[in-house]
Amino acid sequence: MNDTIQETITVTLNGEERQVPGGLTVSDLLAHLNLHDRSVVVERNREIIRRDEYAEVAIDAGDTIELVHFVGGG
Amino acid sequence: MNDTIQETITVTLNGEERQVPGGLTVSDLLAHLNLHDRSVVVERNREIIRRDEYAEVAIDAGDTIELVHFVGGG
Amino acid sequence: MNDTIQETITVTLNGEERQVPGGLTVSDLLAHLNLHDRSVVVERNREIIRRDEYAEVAIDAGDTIELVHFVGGG
Amino acid sequence: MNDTIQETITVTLNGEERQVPGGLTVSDLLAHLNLHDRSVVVERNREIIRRDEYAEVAIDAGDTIELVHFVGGG
Amino acid sequence: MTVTTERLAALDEPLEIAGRRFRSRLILGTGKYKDNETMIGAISASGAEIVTVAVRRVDLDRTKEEGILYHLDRERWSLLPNTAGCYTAEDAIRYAELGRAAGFTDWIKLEVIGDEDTLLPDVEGLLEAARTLVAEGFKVLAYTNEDLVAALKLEAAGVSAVMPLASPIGSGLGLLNPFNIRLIKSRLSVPVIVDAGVGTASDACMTMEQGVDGILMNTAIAAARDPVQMALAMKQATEAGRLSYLAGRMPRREQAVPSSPTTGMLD
Amino acid sequence: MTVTTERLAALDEPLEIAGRRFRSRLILGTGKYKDNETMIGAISASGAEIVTVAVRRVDLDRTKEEGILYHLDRERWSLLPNTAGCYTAEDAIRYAELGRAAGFTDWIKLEVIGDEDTLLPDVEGLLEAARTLVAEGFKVLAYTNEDLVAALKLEAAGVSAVMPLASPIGSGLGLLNPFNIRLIKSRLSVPVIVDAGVGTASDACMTMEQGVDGILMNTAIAAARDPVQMALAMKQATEAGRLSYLAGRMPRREQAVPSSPTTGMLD
Amino acid sequence: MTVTTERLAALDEPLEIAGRRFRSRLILGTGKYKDNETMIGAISASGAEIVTVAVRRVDLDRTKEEGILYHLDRERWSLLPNTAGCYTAEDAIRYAELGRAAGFTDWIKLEVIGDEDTLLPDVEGLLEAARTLVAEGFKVLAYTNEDLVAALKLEAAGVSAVMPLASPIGSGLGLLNPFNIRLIKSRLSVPVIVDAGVGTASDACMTMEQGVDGILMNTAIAAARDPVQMALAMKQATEAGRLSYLAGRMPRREQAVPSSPTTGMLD
Amino acid sequence: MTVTTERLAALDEPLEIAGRRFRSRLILGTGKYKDNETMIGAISASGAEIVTVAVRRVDLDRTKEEGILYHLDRERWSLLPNTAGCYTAEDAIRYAELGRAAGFTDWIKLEVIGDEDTLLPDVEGLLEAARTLVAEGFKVLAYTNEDLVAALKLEAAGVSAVMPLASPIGSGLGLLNPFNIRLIKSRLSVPVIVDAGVGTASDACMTMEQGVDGILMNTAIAAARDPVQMALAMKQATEAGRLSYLAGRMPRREQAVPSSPTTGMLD
Repeated sequence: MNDTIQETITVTLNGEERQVPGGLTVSDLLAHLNLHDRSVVVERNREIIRRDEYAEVAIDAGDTIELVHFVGGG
Repeated sequence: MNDTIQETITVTLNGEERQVPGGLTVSDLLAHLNLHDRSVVVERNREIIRRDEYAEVAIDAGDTIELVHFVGGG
Repeated sequence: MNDTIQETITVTLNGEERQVPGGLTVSDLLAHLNLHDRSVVVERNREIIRRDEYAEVAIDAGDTIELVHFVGGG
Repeated sequence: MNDTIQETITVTLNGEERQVPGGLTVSDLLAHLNLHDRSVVVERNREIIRRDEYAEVAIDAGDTIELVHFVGGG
Repeated sequence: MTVTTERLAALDEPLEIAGRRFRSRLILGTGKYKDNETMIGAISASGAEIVTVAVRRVDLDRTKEEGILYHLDRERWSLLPNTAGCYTAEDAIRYAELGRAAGFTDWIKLEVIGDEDTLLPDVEGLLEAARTLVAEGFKVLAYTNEDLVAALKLEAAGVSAVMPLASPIGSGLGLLNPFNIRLIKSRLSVPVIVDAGVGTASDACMTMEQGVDGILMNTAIAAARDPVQMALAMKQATEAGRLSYLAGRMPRREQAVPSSPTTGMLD
Repeated sequence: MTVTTERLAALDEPLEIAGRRFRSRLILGTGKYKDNETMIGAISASGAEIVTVAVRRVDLDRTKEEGILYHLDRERWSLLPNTAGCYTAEDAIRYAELGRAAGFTDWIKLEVIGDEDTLLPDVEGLLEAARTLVAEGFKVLAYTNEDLVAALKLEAAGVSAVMPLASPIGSGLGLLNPFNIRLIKSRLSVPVIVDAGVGTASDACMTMEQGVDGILMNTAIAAARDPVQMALAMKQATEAGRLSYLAGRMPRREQAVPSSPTTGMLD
Repeated sequence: MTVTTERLAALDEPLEIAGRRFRSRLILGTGKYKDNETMIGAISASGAEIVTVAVRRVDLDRTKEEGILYHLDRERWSLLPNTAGCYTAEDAIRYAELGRAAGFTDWIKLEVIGDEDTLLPDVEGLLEAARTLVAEGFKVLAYTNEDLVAALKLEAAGVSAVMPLASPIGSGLGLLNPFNIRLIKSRLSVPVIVDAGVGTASDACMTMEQGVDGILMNTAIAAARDPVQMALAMKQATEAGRLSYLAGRMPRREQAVPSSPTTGMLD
Repeated sequence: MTVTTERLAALDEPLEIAGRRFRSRLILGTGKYKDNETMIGAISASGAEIVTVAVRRVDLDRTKEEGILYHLDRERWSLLPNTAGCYTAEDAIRYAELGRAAGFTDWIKLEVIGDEDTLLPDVEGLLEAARTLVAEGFKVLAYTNEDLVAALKLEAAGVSAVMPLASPIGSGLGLLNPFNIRLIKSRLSVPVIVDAGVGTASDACMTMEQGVDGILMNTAIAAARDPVQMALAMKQATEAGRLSYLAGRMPRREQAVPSSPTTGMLD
């Protein structure tokens, strides 16, 4: 995440509108949310982002992002 | 039931001590209890009294009398 | 069925090749098969023929005809 | 089993009449039948003979003897 | 009463108990109805020809209250006194004799109960009482366990009918052990009448399909939401089960078999 | 026909399918009878008002042999053609159209079979065919699995009745899954008619006690030792189960409850 | 023997009969095995600590043939003689005394049979024999009907265990009447061991889930295609049923309940 | 883990799904445990080698809360993601892809639910999703109805296992239709694993005795009074049922057969 001043943008994160800094990559976003060390799957605008793309794929204003993981289930 | 004055005697009627006039026959007793027109079976001191004996059999003090009939049952 | 001499044609009747007189209508065919008085449904080349068309619809060589009715069933 | 000459007697052994030497004790009988080394229960004339009596109890003519043991069962 | 019952008469022999013949294979208890009118309505709808009654003390303080005979037309229904509530052979014999002394019948529905919570029979006491009552000339219909050996001994004792339970009295659990009931029926000559436990019409129908001669019930009707309607249902179900037994059911197959022809299909 | 049935008319509303009302809740198949006389006798005894028929080729070599219509009084019984033997939606639609073309009815008992050994339905094909036939104006009575979701989709597709099976066609295994049948009935508005698998009268009685609207059967009657008598048994059992359902059964209790008074016992 | 059994020891108290404690809740019969090697293999695999034996005449013509004791390690298995084949109390008492006289045990599996075809118990004779044998100092384990009242009387008579049947001896019909077995267990203090009728592992498992203290079986193992393997299955099933009873099963629900969260779904 | 399981390895071939082999025939769900410690204890006790997990949103407001992977040792247990909560093929496919993207497995427990109250499967949607996911290279284990035709179509679609239900998810009603389950097993080549509805150990044992390859359960263990103990019971019951199936049960007989010799009786 570069250190120049950034304006915040609005994205839909897990169903809720949230303000996040502009210009983030997926990696940045996970770090920003303290999820960088977690095995989280990222879906951006209904498309799954591969792990090895986290560093390139940018988050844009208006994006719909889903962050999912495994929970107990039958 | 003769009309001379009678003293009452104590009998056990369906499990309860009761005073009844002395010198009664079974027929008298049923009449006395307004049961003469009912098909009631009479047991006196654990012996069943036949209908045709009602007029002769006397009720004595201390007798244990059971008066039973049919009720609804399965 | 007109009375001029006719050559026979071959049709598939209920799955079997059969010779029938040429120039028959459906009505003629049913009569020819002694089925005219029976409530039979006629399918010609996979198309159901309405009763009121029996007199017009002609049977051509090579036709596939199914003649069905109701039988006992569960 | 003493060694003087003995006549045979008839006893009922497990339901069958058998000839056995006279003057036998229960122990003798078991030995005679090659059952001395087996855990067999002896009933004589409907009375169970205790193991420690085998050497004393004599078999008499006409005795009914049952020799039983354990077999497989549910 | 219904045409069906008349047809039944042609299709089935009557039920014969102690030399008397009955058209209905249903025997009804008269207990636990909310009122006498409902009771009479239910008994009528059921087509029953025999009804059971209990022997109890007259209530001396409410002598206006009449016994059940005041309500039951004795021309129409045969009475079957019971020994309900008796826990020993001696008590059961006493109640049986009181019932007979009423002068209507020498039949007795013999119960010797062994346990208050379940009202299950005491086979030992039952056999003792049955032997005595038969010797005294009673026609004994014995309420018993689904116990073949007890049933065989009751028959040997001379009872007029053996009445094994389907499940405990008033439980409505239905026929818990069809195997035992079938077994008992297959081995006895006297009528086998299943007594107690039937809860609904299909229980009655399935019970009759085991081949038994009849059913005795009370609570299933008296405690139904609509007793009169349930009584009619029980009549129908008992007749249906009997007819089905006589008609001979189709064989069960784990393989399906088409009901429509497999030939004559189109190309 | 019987007094009981007349009483039933007072106690129960009629069965309504596709706007038509019927007194009998039993629908009979006409297959597998040893002769037509037995078939007519059985249908008459059953009280059924609707009978199913299959669509098959005329046998051109024995034109003397008449179709079943020669034997069935169409004033008395409504015909319900089926699509038995069809393994695809396309075939089923073809047979349905042929059945309708006979000119008697636009009702169709829709079967789309998925397996030859068990004759179990193909839910996918069934839904496809049902949607098409409803669009073509047929009144569809759909033979289906004891599958709630399929039943809900059939209702949504506009069928006139949903007909889940009790067990495979012709198996006589009875009601294998009462829970599913109860579930389906509880969720649908269109009539639920249990079709196939009933083997004996108690099966029919228990099936009706689940609250369903009717039963369709064939083999249980045709393959009974005495089909006419079994037909009467099935009539009685179906009415009994319906009445029992309406009357409301007693509660089940694991504890016994006496039918005779516990008071008024002697000392 | 298995880790599981060791864990069981921690999870469950031992089975206590007549003051002796056992880890295994399975008692095995020794009859009907095709050979002694199979019998020993099966008993070993089952983990049983008690085995039953019958009392019979020595065959005087084949004295080479040894009794069963020649094969059974008496250090490893406790003997439980039975009175199988006895039809009167008198006979059963005689066989019991012969069994005790063998000098191994004063325990007796008491059978008084009332019917040859079904081998069902004669409750009257059973009670008479039980009372006598208890008075003579025997430890009586009584094979009986699924009859609560008989069970209560046997307990009152002082038997060491009540052993109601699941279904007839050698029938393999399984637990025909779980209700009665549960009932008997709920009312007795002495151990309740289900004897006879278990046919397969799930029968054993379900029987233990009723809360009873143990199971006695013979034919289910001896007549299985592979007796040793079935013996292991029965061991597992008996432990599983016991554990399941102790663990407390989930409540039954006619409504479904998801196993996965209903929240956190995606848009 | 236990000696028994080692013996099992000798007695039974491993369960093979999609080319992988497992010793345990029990698959466990990870939902509804009161805490993670109980969950781990239960899974360990059950001997399961495969556990299911659900795909859900991360809770952004409580990022301390870890996902389940934090608790599950992935060396020890294989993960089987499910599509629980999906009501359309499209949703199920989306969840399946998200599950695969987590990078642990391309296996998916496919659920397409058709009804919220019962969580019963939508066979149409299920087949559509299964065909797509198989084409995408998933190893599909399909939760389905006890519907033979659907099972045959799933196999034809290339699924790795067919998982018919015993009864609705979380109901604990047990194996409602053993006939259908046996039927499905008899006709399929891919493994048949009964999924959902098992409520207690005897349900599991009886289910395995139908010959199926395995059982998937969750609520029966998580909602037991003592989940860890019930997990052990389920392990034992599953092994017992499998062994019993392999050992071959004795024939059922309506006639009794003595376990003790009928010869050698005394006079």
